[in-house]
Amino acid sequence: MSTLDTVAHAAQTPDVEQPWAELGLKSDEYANIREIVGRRPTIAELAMYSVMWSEHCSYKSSKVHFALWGENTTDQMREKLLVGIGENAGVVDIGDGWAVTFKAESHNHPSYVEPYQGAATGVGGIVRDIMSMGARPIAVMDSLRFGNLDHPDTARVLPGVVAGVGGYGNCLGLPNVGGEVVFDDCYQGNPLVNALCVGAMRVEDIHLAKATGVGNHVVLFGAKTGGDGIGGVSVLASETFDEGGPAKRPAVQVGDPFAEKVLIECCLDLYAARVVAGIQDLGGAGLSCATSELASNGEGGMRIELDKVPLRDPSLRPEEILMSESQERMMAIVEPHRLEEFLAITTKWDVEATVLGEVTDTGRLVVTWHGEVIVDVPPRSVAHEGPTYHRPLARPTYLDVLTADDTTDLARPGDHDGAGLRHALLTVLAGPNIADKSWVTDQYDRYVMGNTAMAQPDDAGVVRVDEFTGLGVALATDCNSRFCALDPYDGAQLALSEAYRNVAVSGARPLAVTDCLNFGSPEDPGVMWAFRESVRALAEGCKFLGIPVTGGNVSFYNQTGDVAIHPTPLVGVLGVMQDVSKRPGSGFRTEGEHIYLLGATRDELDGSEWSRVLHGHLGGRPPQVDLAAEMRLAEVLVQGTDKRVFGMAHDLSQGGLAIALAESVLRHGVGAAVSLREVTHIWGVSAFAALFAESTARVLVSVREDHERPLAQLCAANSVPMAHLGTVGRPGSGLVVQDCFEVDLDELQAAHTHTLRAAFAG
Amino acid sequence: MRIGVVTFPGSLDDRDAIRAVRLCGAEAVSLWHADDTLHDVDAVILPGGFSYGDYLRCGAIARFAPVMDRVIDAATGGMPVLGICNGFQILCESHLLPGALIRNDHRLFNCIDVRLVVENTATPWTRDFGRWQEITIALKNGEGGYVADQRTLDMLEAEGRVVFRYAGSNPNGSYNAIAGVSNERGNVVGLMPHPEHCVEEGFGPSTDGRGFFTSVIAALAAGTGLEVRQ
Amino acid sequence: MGRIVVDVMLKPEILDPQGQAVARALPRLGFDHITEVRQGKRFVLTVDGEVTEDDLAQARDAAERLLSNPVIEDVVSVRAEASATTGATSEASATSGASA
Amino acid sequence: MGRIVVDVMLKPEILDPQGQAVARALPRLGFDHITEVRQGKRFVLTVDGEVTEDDLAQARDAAERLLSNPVIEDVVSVRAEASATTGATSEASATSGASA
Ligand SMILES: Nc1ncnc2c1ncn2[C@@H]1O[C@H](COP(=O)(O)OP(=O)(O)O)[C@@H](O)[C@H]1O
Ligand SMILES: [Mg+2]
Repeated sequence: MSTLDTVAHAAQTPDVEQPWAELGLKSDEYANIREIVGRRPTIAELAMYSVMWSEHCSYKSSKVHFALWGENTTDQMREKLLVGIGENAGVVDIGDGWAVTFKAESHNHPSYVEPYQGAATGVGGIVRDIMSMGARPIAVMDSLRFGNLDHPDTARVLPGVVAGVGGYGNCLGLPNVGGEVVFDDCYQGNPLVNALCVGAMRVEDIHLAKATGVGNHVVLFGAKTGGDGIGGVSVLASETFDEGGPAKRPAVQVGDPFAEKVLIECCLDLYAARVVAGIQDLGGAGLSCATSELASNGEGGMRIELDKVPLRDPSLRPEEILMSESQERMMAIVEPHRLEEFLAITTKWDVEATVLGEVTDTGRLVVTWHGEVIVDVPPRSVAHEGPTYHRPLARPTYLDVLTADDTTDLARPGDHDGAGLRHALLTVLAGPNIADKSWVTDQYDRYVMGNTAMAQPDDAGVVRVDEFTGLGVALATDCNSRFCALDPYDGAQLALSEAYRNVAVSGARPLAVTDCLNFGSPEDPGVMWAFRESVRALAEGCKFLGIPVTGGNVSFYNQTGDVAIHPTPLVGVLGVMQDVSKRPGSGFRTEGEHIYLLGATRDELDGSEWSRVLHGHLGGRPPQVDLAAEMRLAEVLVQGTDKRVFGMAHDLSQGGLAIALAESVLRHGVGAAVSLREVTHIWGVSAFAALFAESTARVLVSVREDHERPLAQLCAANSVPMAHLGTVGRPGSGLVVQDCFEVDLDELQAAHTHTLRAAFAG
Repeated sequence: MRIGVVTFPGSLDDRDAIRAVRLCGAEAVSLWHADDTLHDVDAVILPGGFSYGDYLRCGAIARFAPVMDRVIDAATGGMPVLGICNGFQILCESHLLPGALIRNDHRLFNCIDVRLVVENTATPWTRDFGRWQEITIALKNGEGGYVADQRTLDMLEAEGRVVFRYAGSNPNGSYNAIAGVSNERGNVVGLMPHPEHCVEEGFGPSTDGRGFFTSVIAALAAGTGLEVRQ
Repeated sequence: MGRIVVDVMLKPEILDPQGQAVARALPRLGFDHITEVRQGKRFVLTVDGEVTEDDLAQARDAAERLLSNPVIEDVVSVRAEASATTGATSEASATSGASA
Repeated sequence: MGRIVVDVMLKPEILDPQGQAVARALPRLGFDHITEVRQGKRFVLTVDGEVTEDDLAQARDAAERLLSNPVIEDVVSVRAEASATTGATSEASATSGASA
């Protein structure tokens, strides 16, 4: 038997030593908690504050910089924003009464410890965020970053992560419509698993995480609560005077996608029946988070009988129940006269639902355990008034050295060195970051729901929202962290540019942004400076583009020893399209179509894929950011798609024109014959730079002969430069770069597909 | 013409199957796993997905759903029944179709477009195809390897009950490259690939899947398989 | 609380891709004695109180009807667990140093 | 030919959705004695000749390193199979009437 640390007991025993440091609290934070509660906290209160005030839940290091989002959001940007930053996910209006919600989240560390379950529960968590807005989840994406392809740990982590993303998402019946797979030594020991989910709903169905209505029921429903994810807080067990010693608590959460699928359908039935007054998913910090956030956002008070929580493991102690991160659970606020209907629906889906307590207006979150009060705190102090740090920032001095070490001295093939250019193409094409990712993406169901108009390997995921009109959304996630390493401000804006361009090239008008900011330790002034630069860059970039940031996620401490990952501010852009069936797609299809390069090419090779793959080099300045050019280009792409001008359209990014051409040939096995003459002439660059420079705001398009004129007019009207490259070839033909080199389809294919299959097959 | 689509907990492609039925011109009727009636449908589709999470074995738990007793009765009586992917697995677990589906030989979930040869056009689900016609259909599963003992395989081959065979490379190690089979009478057909994902231009790899649904509508119109209307 | 263990294996003539994959990986890790691997399932069923003959009969029936598919699998064993009270751990220690 | 049987189960504190799904299905089939189900893996490893101590040591090592994931699973048993010659069937018949 053990003694229960009640509020009354805590008041009588002010001097008990408490393990605040082991729980990750600082001494002033602990003192602050004592002040808030007016005595020493109970064990359960301490547990709640410690998880809710952690970096992960409280954003204590990043919060001060988030003012930049608001400062850079104009009224015009707010127009389409139905729900902004601060809720579980932002919601945007896409017209015709439809709203979409989307958000990205990281599950980096858990995926390193247990790749399958870590990645699986990452998907599960972000899907619940989307569900909690009242939406039906309609697609997922995953952005993955690993260490060196040849490192044995990559062979341990990658297959598990991919199987986990697939295992969970496939079983939920959500099409996976895109993402990234990136290899870079900087992620060795700190792989990144960022998952994104998008959901759709009618505007009037938006739900919020608010506990309103005094006397309303607080209902926990879904899976039973186990000891998942609380391994780290086993320190508490020693504080509870337990005689048998702490039971074993797993540090990893295990997901049950089937339970989540049922929960999705159950929630949608509940929403349709209008029996939910407020709803919150249970994710990080479990019940601590759900109860305090709901109460804090609503009437301000709540009373919970914690002993009513259905348990999978009866040995769990109250503080453990409060912190458990067991998956597949939701919390709803239900009006008393709706409860019966609510429970009838959960019963239909065989989902366990339990009334835990009620909404109050006392301004206190009160938790009891078999009638005794173990928590009595102001919920805002737990959920929203955690500590805030102004961490020191400093631009690292090594950046000067890095900037100076540019690519001018690296050996480049000359204009007449066809063999050298050809070799460079095939080498870059086979490099792990450009190589075909189908070994990964074939493990994801992209067809389920029947609304996928575009997915891997095209530039963006495109899904239909309204079956009858064809209205839909496009989504892309991007970040080239090499550019961020060279310049975090420009790098973040380049990530934004690329995601924006990928959405536009699929024919959709960019509308809103989410992000997932992956960085090293916030206690390192260099990391913190890069973080600030990235947030500022995204906020200012979004303002320029006129598309708001609707939400996101921060992941710090992605570092080994004092070596941090490259700044990796993942950017997700969402666009809207009136008729998704008009999307052009990224590959050559029709022989004889004319191929054009839109946009300006400069001799920009620093940080490029060529410099990485052929020279193992990283230094210099990233390509020039030109958001105005991106906007003009997007206008051409959106209007051109609507008028069905394009046969295909594919954006240029890593590997430049050379890789865009090769990918467009490989997409459907239809070749092309091009000449670099116009490009080199107009832009005054070498054949090599024409092929491998990574200048932004460029896309490759093909048009039928009778569409050349409309294209030229569109480009002229929007001041988008165009250069004629050549024509689409026969099915089965390869790539011909006149006066330079030729590669047949088989050789292109072999170079492209071999790398990942060789590394992971068998 | 009423075609029922059963939803089990964990069914995923039920809404797609309903859409396919509708687009091809029949009335789609949602059937619930706990129903003990088939609501007067003329044919039944068991859709793809992960019924009961695919835990234990794919289809093993769904097979004991109350609605399956009605489906089994109806199938035995001659009603056209189509099992797609998880539905195929359920039909095998119910012993309405011979054999079983096991983990793909490469052990990975695989979402690819496959070519199939239609080898039997005498079933109500394939009569609109040409014999030996090659069609392209989406395949997506982790446990799609068709296995059966040699005697069963010989029987299926001899009786022409291999309805679909993978053309080109075998994507999952299925014995005899079998993608789909029928029961003896031909009214019950199961296959791993997903015709319901191949009915709309621009969504899915082809529109070859329409043939499944137009076939059964034609068969029902012609009076085939109406013997046991429930 | 009693426990019943049910072991199910794929029939010998059925392809076992998982077992094969394990077998292929073993030599790479330096395990060269093992020539073949088959992977099956092990179920641990808990019943209230001691395991009775009746419980075992029910378990056998469940093993045949639900836990295995006779087309591809054999139920190779249904038995009460040796030491029923403390569960998995006791079984581990009862056998020869599993966690070598 | 000798055989070694390796049993691997999820750690008791780890959620077992598979076992749970089976447990929920049992009452519907009329099996009401069984209160909980956990599902694990059973590997049968074949070695040339009789099973030696050395083989067992290798199997134990393989069980820890390859056949189980120590983050979520326990190796609950590694043992030579009772009657080594005829394999699965012999074990079945050695236990109480599996194919009732
Ligand atoms: N990098 C970011 N950019 C913009 N908004 C962010 C960012 N990180 C977090 N947010 C927002 O802050 C709020 C709290 O984040 P979080 O705790 O992750 O939400 P949740 O509780 O739903 O997991 C959310 O609205 C989220 O969108
Ligand atoms: Mg949330």
